[in-house]
Amino acid sequence: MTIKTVKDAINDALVQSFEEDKNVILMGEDIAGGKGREQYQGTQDAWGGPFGVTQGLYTKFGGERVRDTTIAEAGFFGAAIGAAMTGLRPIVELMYVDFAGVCFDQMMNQAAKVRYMFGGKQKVPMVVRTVVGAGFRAGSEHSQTLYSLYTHIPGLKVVAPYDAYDAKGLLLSSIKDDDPVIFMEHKRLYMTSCEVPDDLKPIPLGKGRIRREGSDVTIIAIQRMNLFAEEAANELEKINISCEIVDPRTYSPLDEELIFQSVKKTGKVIVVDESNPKCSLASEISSLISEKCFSDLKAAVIKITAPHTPVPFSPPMEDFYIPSTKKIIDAVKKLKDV
Amino acid sequence: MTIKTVKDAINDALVQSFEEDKNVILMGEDIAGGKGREQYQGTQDAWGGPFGVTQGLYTKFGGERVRDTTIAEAGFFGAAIGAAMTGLRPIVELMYVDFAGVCFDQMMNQAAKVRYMFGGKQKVPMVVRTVVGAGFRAGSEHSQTLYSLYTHIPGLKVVAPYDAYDAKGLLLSSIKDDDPVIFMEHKRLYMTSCEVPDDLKPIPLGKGRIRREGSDVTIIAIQRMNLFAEEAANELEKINISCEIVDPRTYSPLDEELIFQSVKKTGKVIVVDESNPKCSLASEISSLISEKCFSDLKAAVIKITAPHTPVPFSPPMEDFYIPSTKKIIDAVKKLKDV
Amino acid sequence: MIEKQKINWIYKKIFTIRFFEERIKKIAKEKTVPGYLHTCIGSEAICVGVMAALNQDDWISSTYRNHGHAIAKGCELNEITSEIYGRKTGICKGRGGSMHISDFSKGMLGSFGIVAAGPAVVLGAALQEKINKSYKTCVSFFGDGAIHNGAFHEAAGLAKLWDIPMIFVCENNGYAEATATDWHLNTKELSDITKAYDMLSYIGDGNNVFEVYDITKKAINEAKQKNTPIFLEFKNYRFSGQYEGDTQLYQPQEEIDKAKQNDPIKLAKENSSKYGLNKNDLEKIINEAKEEVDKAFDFADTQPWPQPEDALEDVYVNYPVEINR
Amino acid sequence: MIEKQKINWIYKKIFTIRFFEERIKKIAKEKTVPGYLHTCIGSEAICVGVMAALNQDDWISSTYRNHGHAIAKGCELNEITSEIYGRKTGICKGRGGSMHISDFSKGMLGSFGIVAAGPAVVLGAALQEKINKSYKTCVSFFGDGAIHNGAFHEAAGLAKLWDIPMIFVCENNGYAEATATDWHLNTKELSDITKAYDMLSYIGDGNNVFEVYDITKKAINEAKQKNTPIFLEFKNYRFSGQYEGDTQLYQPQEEIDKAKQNDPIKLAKENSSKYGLNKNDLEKIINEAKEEVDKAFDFADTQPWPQPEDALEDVYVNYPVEINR
Ligand SMILES: Cc1ncc(C[n+]2csc(CCOP(=O)(O)OP(=O)(O)O)c2C)c(N)n1
Ligand SMILES: Cc1ncc(C[n+]2csc(CCOP(=O)(O)OP(=O)(O)O)c2C)c(N)n1
Ligand SMILES: [Mg+2]
Ligand SMILES: [Mg+2]
Repeated sequence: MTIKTVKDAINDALVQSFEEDKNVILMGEDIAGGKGREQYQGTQDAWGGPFGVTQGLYTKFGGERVRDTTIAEAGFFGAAIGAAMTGLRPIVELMYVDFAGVCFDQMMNQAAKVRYMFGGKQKVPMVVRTVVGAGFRAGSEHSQTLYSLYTHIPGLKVVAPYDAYDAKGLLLSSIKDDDPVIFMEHKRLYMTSCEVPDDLKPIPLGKGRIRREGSDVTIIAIQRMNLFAEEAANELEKINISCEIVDPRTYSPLDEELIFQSVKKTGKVIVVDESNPKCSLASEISSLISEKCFSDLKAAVIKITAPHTPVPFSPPMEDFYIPSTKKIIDAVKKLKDV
Repeated sequence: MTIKTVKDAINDALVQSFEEDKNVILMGEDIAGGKGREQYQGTQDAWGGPFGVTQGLYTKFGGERVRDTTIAEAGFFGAAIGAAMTGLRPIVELMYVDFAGVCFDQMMNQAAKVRYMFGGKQKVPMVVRTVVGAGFRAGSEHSQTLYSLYTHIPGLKVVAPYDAYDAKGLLLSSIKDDDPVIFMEHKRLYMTSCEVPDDLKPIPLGKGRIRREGSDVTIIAIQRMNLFAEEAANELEKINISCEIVDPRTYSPLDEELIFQSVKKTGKVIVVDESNPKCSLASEISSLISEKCFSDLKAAVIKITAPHTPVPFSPPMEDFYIPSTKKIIDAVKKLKDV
Repeated sequence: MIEKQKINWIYKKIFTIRFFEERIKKIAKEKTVPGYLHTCIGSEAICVGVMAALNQDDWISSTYRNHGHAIAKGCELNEITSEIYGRKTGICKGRGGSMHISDFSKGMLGSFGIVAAGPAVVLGAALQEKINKSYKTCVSFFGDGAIHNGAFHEAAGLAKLWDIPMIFVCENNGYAEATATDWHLNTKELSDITKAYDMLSYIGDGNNVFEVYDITKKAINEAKQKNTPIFLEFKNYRFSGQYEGDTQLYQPQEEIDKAKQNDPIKLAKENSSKYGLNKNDLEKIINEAKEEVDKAFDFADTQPWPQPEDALEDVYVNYPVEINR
Repeated sequence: MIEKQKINWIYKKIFTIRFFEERIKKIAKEKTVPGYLHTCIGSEAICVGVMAALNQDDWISSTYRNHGHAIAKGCELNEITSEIYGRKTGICKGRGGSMHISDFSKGMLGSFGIVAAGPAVVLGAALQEKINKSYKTCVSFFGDGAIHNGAFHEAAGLAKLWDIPMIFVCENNGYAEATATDWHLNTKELSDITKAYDMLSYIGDGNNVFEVYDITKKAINEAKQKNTPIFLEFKNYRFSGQYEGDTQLYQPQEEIDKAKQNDPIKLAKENSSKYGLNKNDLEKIINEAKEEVDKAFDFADTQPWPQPEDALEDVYVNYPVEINR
């Protein structure tokens, strides 16, 4: 049992997967960093991606398996698909999920559909690791989450861990999984830490997690929103309001049963998602609950999301944009009074 | 007053817009068709896009304004953005919405965000005309709708007419609109027709339409689903069940008020959308109603959507995939009994 | 010298493809075959010439215009036809249709409907071959229209950078939909596009199956020897429209007439004695090809439709939640 | 011969940019400036040399590394600084931040954070200029890393095909993030990439502001005369890291030392007498530049923050529904 940051937990899962299966490879921009073709000199592993998550892999596993790419996402995502189909287990890095648009076709029409439309003979065991989230003062094009774009597409799996434990366990599973998985890492969570057993087993995709048991209100928290949900629950506990926090952890497949159970218990639900609201994951979960737990609901589900705007840069505006602990507390109080 | 097909109504709106405003231009693959650089010979206007919608425009307005492009959607979508910013009103054709992925970045990060992230000094008055929809036996990569991908993105407007009247009126508005608009044409509706006044005024974006008044159940029908909703309503009328059909027509902005009014009246709602279910427009509308009309609802909102699969090719499977009149009838009956 | 067996194989395939496409064109006119059909009349020599240089387990990718590639790569005629008809026994269980005919077990990575999606996928397969040192040949087929697309460029650049010995096969059939190739060309030759990557390229007569075969075979050897991708441009003519039903008004009659003189089937027939086939041999092959095609269509006609609920299968290898809602 | 006024302008701008970037680097170390900062130490000559050949109302696009372009294009220093600080009076009202500094009224179409997004946007502006026969010059700035991206290729191909006289300016500063340019190059020269489009290209010393100016001016004339796009590659060195905070461990010290000998500011100073500036003139310009930069930072420090709810504005020109939910 060791305390690990999310960043290190991900690195651990990568190393372990590389060691366990020689078919695992990694492709992305500057993931080795500072080391190009053999004949040139430079400090190896200077980067490991912009957040240093893959540092050390190049040195350990070499340039054949840890492959710096050009800024050609459509190219290397396509390559990952072909490599996956023919036996490798490629992991590709989309440096920020905001760049989803330059290689969305590869995920939507090839990775997701190859198996289905060619009659089930093929599989595409690839993982896209990508970085999501606001709160970094990174502006409109480096702060999105875009969970729903990928969750909408049949054939893709979508995973978004909150803590280091889940990050490691879910990444191990994602790499072993035979379907294409989008693994979303939140930039504001990389340096957060928790206990992670050294021999942590893979955590199955499609299984959510009750982060806190409670009886009055269910808070369904999407990735980083678990932080605020926890803060809110702590505050609310002081005034004797008991919150249950459900972290779905994987959005496709979604652990509907776990959600329904909690809703049955509390009858009051808040969904917190830092994404834009329309056709969001929050909308999906809210509509699912509203339909399937209609008679259990004592009040309307409340969604707390970002507004329908791009992510603004300036701190006061960005802080306003992101759902806050206060908004959750207010919503819970409102629900409690129903 | 003339009977027009959707296809002709769109062509009319294009011609009218070209005549009214010299800044309107059109770019797309094979939209002129058969006429390349001047020095070559070929039959002009042989194509007008794969559905012949733009036929005649090249002859009328010339190659400077009606511009055949290479298969370079990221390139000419980007160009449309720059042209729009500097004074033109470009219309670009995405031949099938299924190709959204090859130029999604241009829409998501440039067209949608230019105004916001550069401080409100710019506008991007462009229209993307695209073809959506299943039921054409066109397989997994030529049959999607993908309404929700665009609706999710702040900064974009999303329009999807059902009949020729709306097609013309909404396209006129979209071209005059100062924001980027995705105008979605359903391939199975092109040859359907209705009366269209020759002097039809632009129909404002953000205003839905009650296609049928009724009192028992509200059916919110997304684009082609209006057809099945109407068929279902006709059937149900025979057994004295009265359906109200709401066609939102534009998904961003969405006419929430119109929807709420209908829900207030009936208390029972079905949303029909041929898209995949997760994070869909149907989820969005269902969650919106469930939240905002909680106490008006007599039963859970029912969503009728495609399953979470790509669009299959073979007729029996594709017919199963698409929501049907029967499914709507069954759902209404179920609701009526509540 | 090519072995007798390969010559027979080449002739058999080239006729099979032509008959197959003619038959499907006819049926498309007479009764409704569901969906889009993109036939490849005029491409037979490219399909067969390239595939003659490959092994069964080498990898290829194709496009919506894939019937010829599928037949040449060894996919079962019955299954192809059944797929086009949308039947349960189709090569993709009826899920793909004409645009997505593909059989992984025959070395087809897929027939992609998105222009220029294939090259990068093949790049990945070739990367895998390189990493696993198994060195199967990897070929991506695409059209003259695809070279303008960014996805092609990204794949080409990475293939060169990574020293991947894959073969890019561009079928320059004169048209991308209704757009003539030269209306959109910036360079003298289409294959000049490879200069951006300092990539080797060769141009061949796409109507001459033996020339296609020779060039491809040499290119494969050279690519593997030099550890480098190679781009092949084969020139031919798209006698078919973009799809069945296309009026083809944009194709001038003189152009078509001129192209007919180099029809790949005509050339193959003319060359047959040179390759040791006498009239009888040829006739025998032609009849066999015809018969097999006929049988496949008869087969498809009798095949059962899929169950509606079959639509729900094969989305994932493993998905622990109902997808039917 | 360049007019005296332009020479003064060039010197003023080149120093302003350097001082600005040095100041922001310092502040970034001392206290927290919100967000990412990509400074352009080493690019001053390219920014200023190109812009010296443009009119105020000509169009450019830039990237996340835009401070130099913005300053050279005439954006207000106060507003730039305020934006970087996230203040209400920032050039983008605090919505963009350092990566998106841009002022449409100064001819900046935008500073795009997505690599290679700019060229196509500029292509569109240039198309508009062509259609409206107003012929403003259109320039897209991008880096050596961008040439591998499909979006660049699509824009380049269309620009050539459509005879659009836009200028592609590639700043080859030796690195794309941690990747050295030549580690990813397939061709001898980066600008060989244009051979795919048979596009004219010129290579210049990006450290010499007068060479940059000359080449750009000539290129603009040639492009307009011949109705064709032109690609300019200016070679320089990225003294800054990818962003402030980058350890730059991958940049060998010898390389940096060598590059310092060609520092654009050093060269400009050495050349000053040749361009008719004596020591006093130069000092005066330097002092002015310093002062203006200092003032801008002082200004920004005093500026108010935006209101939180300002986040909700300017998403659309017109949206009839509340967006705050
Ligand atoms: C990304 C994308 N854009 C547009 C299309 C529509 N489309 C299908 S085929 C085609 C022309 C392709 O021409 P070419 O590459 O020459 O192939 P050919 O049909 O001649 O074999 C186009 C534009 C598409 N399928 N994918
Ligand atoms: C499509 C896309 N992929 C990746 C990135 C991440 N990224 C930002 S800058 C950069 C390197 C760009 O290098 P270059 O074009 O040489 O510009 P420079 O920073 O040297 O000015 C990368 C990969 C991005 N912004 N957009
Ligand atoms: Mg072609
Ligand atoms: Mg660079």
